[in-house]
Amino acid sequence: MTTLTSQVNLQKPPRKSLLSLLGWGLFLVILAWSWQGAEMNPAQLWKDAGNMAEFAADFFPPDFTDWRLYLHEMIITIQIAVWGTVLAVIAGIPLGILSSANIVPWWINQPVRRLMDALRSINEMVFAMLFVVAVGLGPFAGTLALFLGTTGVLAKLFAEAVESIDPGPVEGVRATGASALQEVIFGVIPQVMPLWISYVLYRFESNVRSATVVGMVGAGGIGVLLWEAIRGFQFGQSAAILLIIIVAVSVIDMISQRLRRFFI
Amino acid sequence: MTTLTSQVNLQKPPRKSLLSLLGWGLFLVILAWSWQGAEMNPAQLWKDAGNMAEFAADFFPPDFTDWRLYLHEMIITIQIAVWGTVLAVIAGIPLGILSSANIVPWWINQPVRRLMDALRSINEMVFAMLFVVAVGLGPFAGTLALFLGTTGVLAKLFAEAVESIDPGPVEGVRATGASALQEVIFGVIPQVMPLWISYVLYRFESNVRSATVVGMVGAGGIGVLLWEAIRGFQFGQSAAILLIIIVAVSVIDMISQRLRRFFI
Amino acid sequence: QDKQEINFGIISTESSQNLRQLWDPFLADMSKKTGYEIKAFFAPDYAGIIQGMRFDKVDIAWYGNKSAMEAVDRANGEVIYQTVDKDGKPGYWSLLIAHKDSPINNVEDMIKNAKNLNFGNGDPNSTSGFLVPGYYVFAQNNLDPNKIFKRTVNANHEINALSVANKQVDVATNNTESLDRLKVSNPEKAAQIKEIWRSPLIASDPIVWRKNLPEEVKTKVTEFFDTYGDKPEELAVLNGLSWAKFKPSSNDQLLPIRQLELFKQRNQVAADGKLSEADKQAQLKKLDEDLEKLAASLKALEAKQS
Amino acid sequence: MASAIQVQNLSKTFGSKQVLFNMELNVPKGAMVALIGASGSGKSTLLRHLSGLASADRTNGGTIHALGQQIQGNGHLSRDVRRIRSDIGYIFQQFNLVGRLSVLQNVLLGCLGRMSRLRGTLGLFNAEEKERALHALERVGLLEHAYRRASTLSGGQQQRVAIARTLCQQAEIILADEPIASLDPESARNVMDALADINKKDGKTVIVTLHQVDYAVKYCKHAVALKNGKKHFDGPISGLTNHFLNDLYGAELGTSLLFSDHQADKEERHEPMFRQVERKVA
Amino acid sequence: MASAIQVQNLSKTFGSKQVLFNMELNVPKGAMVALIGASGSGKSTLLRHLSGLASADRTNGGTIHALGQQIQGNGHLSRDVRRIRSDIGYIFQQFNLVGRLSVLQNVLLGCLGRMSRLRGTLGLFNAEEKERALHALERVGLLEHAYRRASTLSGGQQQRVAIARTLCQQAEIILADEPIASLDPESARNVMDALADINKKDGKTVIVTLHQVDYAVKYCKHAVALKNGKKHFDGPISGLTNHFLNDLYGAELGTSLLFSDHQADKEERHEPMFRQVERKVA
Ligand SMILES: Nc1ncnc2c1ncn2[C@@H]1O[C@H](COP(=O)(O)OP(=O)(O)OP(=O)(O)O)[C@@H](O)[C@H]1O
Ligand SMILES: Nc1ncnc2c1ncn2[C@@H]1O[C@H](COP(=O)(O)OP(=O)(O)OP(=O)(O)O)[C@@H](O)[C@H]1O
Ligand SMILES: [Mg+2]
Ligand SMILES: [Mg+2]
Repeated sequence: MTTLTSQVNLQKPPRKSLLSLLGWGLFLVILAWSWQGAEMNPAQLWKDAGNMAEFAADFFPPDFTDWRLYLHEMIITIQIAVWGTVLAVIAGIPLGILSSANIVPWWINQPVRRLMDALRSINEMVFAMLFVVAVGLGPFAGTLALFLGTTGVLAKLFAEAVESIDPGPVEGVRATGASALQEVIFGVIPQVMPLWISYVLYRFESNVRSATVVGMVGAGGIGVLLWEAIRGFQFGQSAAILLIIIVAVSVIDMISQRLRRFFI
Repeated sequence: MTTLTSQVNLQKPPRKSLLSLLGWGLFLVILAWSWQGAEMNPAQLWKDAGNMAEFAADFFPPDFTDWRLYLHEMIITIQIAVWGTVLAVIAGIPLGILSSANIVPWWINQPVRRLMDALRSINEMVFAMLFVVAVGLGPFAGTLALFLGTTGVLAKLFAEAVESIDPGPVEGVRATGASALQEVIFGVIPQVMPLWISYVLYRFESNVRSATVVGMVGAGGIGVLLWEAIRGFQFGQSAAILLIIIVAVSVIDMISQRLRRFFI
Repeated sequence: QDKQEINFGIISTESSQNLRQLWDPFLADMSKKTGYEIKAFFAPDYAGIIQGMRFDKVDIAWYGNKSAMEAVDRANGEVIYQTVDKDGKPGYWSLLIAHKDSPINNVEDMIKNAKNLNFGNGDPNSTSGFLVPGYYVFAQNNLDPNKIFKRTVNANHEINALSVANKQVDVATNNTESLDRLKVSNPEKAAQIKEIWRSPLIASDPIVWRKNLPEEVKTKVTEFFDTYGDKPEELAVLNGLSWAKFKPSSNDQLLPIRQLELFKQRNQVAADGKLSEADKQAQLKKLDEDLEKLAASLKALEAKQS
Repeated sequence: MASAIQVQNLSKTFGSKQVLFNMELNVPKGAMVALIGASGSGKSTLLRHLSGLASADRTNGGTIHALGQQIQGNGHLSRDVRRIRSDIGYIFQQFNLVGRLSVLQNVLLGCLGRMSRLRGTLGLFNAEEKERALHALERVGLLEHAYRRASTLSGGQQQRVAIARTLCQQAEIILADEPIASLDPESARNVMDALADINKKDGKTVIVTLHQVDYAVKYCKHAVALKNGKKHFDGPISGLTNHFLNDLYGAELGTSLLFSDHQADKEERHEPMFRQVERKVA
Repeated sequence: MASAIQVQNLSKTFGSKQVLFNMELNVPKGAMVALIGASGSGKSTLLRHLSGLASADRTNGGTIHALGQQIQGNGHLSRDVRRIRSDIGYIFQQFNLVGRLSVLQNVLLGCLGRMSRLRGTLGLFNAEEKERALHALERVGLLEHAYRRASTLSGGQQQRVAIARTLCQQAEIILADEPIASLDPESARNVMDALADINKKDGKTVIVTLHQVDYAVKYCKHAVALKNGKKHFDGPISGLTNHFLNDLYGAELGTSLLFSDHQADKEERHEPMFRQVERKVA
């Protein structure tokens, strides 16, 4: 093989590699600094691993005596999560698109993103109390609190899916003279559909599995039962409840996979 | 314009549209059924909206007297979240790839997915206690509990990003005779990078903002402070803490946007 | 081996919160006087602390009555001291509250109108929000709060108080400490609330250690609790936590709570439709025996004290 | 003759790399122009600017008019660029289909610019529009695939769907970026015939980039050649001599880049039916 | 002569649509074969099977051997298909570059099959491999773009990167799916020259699908034509008469699909240097 005949400048742009080197350095420093704060001490973990086994053994055998109650509360949680999630999807789609840097100009997407940040940051407890004073204790207040928190999360995830689409098809739609909204509906949405579905079902699932906020406002739900079982040191019952939740989550996960395959 | 000259069968495959009709019907039934369970009553929301305004007014003005403490706890939470998330990413990448239906056969991805479902389903409180008995109370136990829960979430989200990639580049790599692992590293990872980054930072953010599990094992953290402030009806302080969390989340969100732009 | 540090678990209890600004000077003094490094863990919930104590990861803890009972039963703990209110109150009380404009003024009114009332019950694990009113108001009148009211919901003290003030529920459980906090931070809301029932006294919070602490540690810790508060600056620290000097106590402090717990269990068994009659009778018999034993020891205790 | 496309002093820079230099272009209404040039010479970039999909440099970026209306000036798109776009059909080099929609839906998207906002947004296409789309599909020979997902088509089939979408759009101007790159000779001939047809019969203006100069010679009367982002040639197709092409594409002299070389080298034999399009006066 | 590719009774069905029917093919080592056929006739699908990127039907799916080793049989890929693939370069119709990697990294991926597993997995390419990649880039005229992100290249540039990747792979067999579709005539000539060159000088086997029959005629001695998923022709290039092509692509008779028609119709004038490749005995 001969040497290269053309004499072109082949230096890799140094700016980028220097920047990324700096970035990694900073990251390592943060890691080391956090090692202190988190009091990391992996050796401990092995030393007393026996305790863990002993503690975990308390969870067996699961105690299904009250399974009827668990199932009932599971269903209530699911019902509340359904509406909390559906409302959040309805609000999250437009808000997500308005937070996407590749669809709207920065003076729209930045304020909307900050608003979504706030929705996510504000503790569900606060939202729950806010709605309790308006609609009273009960599932409805829990649903509304779930709705606001979930909207913040979905809008963010939706937006980041939109930001990583292939711009080609959108341009294809744009070139026909379509309006901005039409570009989104025909060029963006079909591309992000599978991801969006997985986000929605992920949030639905996480609403189903914890939904502590729902318990706080007196709506019951499986999360509260679990919490009480744990606090009451009823580990056999806790294990039973956990198994029910695991089954519910697995079913939702499998539905999610099916649904997405339908759209991919 | 003339009528079509070719006589081809133009019937839309009826199976699919019927299926989707059925699906929508089912969905509506679920919505209606859940309406009962969630005791939805939107009218109420308007009726007593005044209460909400009144309650919200309690949060003003925010009371920043103890801001030093808040900041300190915020930093501790961030440090714990850093390690909880980093460990989860390290475990989540291989597990996520092993849960991707388009990369590994079903008899690998299904068991792994179920395992991840279990990790997500099991309450963080349970994990926290599991680790407390081994490593004692404190941030380390919280970090480990966060790690397991976050791994379950990240593996799922990672997998669903992988499942929606463009298969072209992967085939491009495959055709060079690359091994399966090399296909993933050079064909899959570059494509999913922006999404993965957004997931990691999303989970980091949500670990920072709540991290209740961290509080439960006595590691402190901003979540506990907020909880105590709300329980003490110290709404001015709650507002101050919330503002600090909002700022932290917004900063993380902006970093997330930058980082992803670097990779898109 | 030599113990260098003491792990001190602090949880929010029914009657107080774990505001760490107030704890810091106390912990510093404790470290100075015992010579051990005190590692404090503030947790919003007791489950983790109790498991920690069970596996020797927590040495001393400040609990509420209910959680202290769990620690004694499950984590090899022992009640050694009791906090004392700085104003001399011997403990706190469980309450039923209603809106000040409500026609309901006492328990009889409430029971009479129960069909039309929304009731805000407490968290089922709460002593003052659930256990105490459940025993004195409902169980002793042979009533089931889940059945007699138009609607019953469970929430924590804070949400219950606000709901009553906003007329979202008609009657709710609460306790004196939570209501006092509301009076300080939000007097207008607190002014909307009236008390319609007050429970017998609930003892103030116990301090618990694990029984298998080395003797040397036990000695030093006892010495500290015995003497702390003798000096005015120490008393000031305790006052900051709303306390006066500690008072020695023992597991016996928990007997009334045990009684309530057992009674609750008895009601549950009696109401359980799934148990066979024979099983039920056997269990009830056992519970009744336990209750009797408890009552006897309580009697003995009162006799000793008086 | 009225201008369909008028470009004045267009410059475009990506990062630090300028790819279009003070481009001037004037395409009269009803013309059929071949845009040729080596790979990377800026053909696609130029077309993208014509339809307002890319905007020029902010300083000295030049202006572009289509059908007498301004599309962009100095890097700023006009307010009503979307309306003007419905009169400019665009066939993308990479097809730019929406892979998850059916073939028919992709073609129907071509109607969006010409229907009421609301109806378009809801995707309620009427019978006439569906008929139009099916006709367009028939014209490119894909009627039987109307209900397949666009992403499962072969390369050439996808390209033809993109063409059908543009046909369905019934635009005044058609910008075609290598519309026959992935087509077999017969499909290529069909597509070029179709473009020539709507150019001749319906009087639409067509600008088509072509790598196969033979097709340019066969179908276009006018050619514009780009080289390194600058206009290198703008005149009757007969100007594309073998010598010129070798220069344009940077081949060694003497190489024949035309298969129909018996034609290109004997431009004097061309019939005068090649309408001479006036060259733009800068 | 030894076979480079041997296909026996290959059938492929997508859903309910069969696109390859009992295909038989035998390509001797060192041949340069043009694969032609109308859009949708199954060319890409056939190539994908040759390199084991697609697997045939499970029943009666046939077998494929490359360089004497079995790639797949009855829809099951061989265990060591990955190893064999490193000897089969593939240029995809849609390029299939990894858009977020740099041009050079994309080309270096071609080395993966020939380096130690570990080194490849970690992406530690050595100086010699880098040199090889740069040479490949130079050969396709993209050296100066080595460090740009692949996704920002123009269509033709991307296609050339894909070609460079295959050059870098130094495979025994090269499957090129329309490698010149998006290229200007000079680049196309360069690429075809390069393919012809490694075919002639290095004795590599080349199978190239081409829509521009002119190039097939100019560069290949042998042609295989597909029609509707069946082999329609397999013989010396001289068999591609205008009449045959019209039949193959379904054009009306009398249409000239070749620009170099003065050649194709006079096959008797072809020199006997077109090596006659024995046709596969089924
Ligand atoms: N994944 C798929 N699912 C369904 N049908 C497919 C799929 N891939 C290809 N086909 C169909 O198989 C047939 C052959 O496709 P193929 O891509 O091999 O054609 P081709 O000869 O390469 O065409 P072109 O010249 O247009 O690239 C086409 O009708 C195509 O629509
Ligand atoms: N987004 C971009 N960022 C940076 N450079 C770009 C970008 N798009 C195009 N270029 C560069 O601009 C130049 C012109 O590209 P363009 O796509 O217009 O070429 P072309 O003439 O259409 O080539 P081809 O015939 O290969 O399609 C090329 O050098 C290309 O690499
Ligand atoms: Mg181009
Ligand atoms: Mg093909």
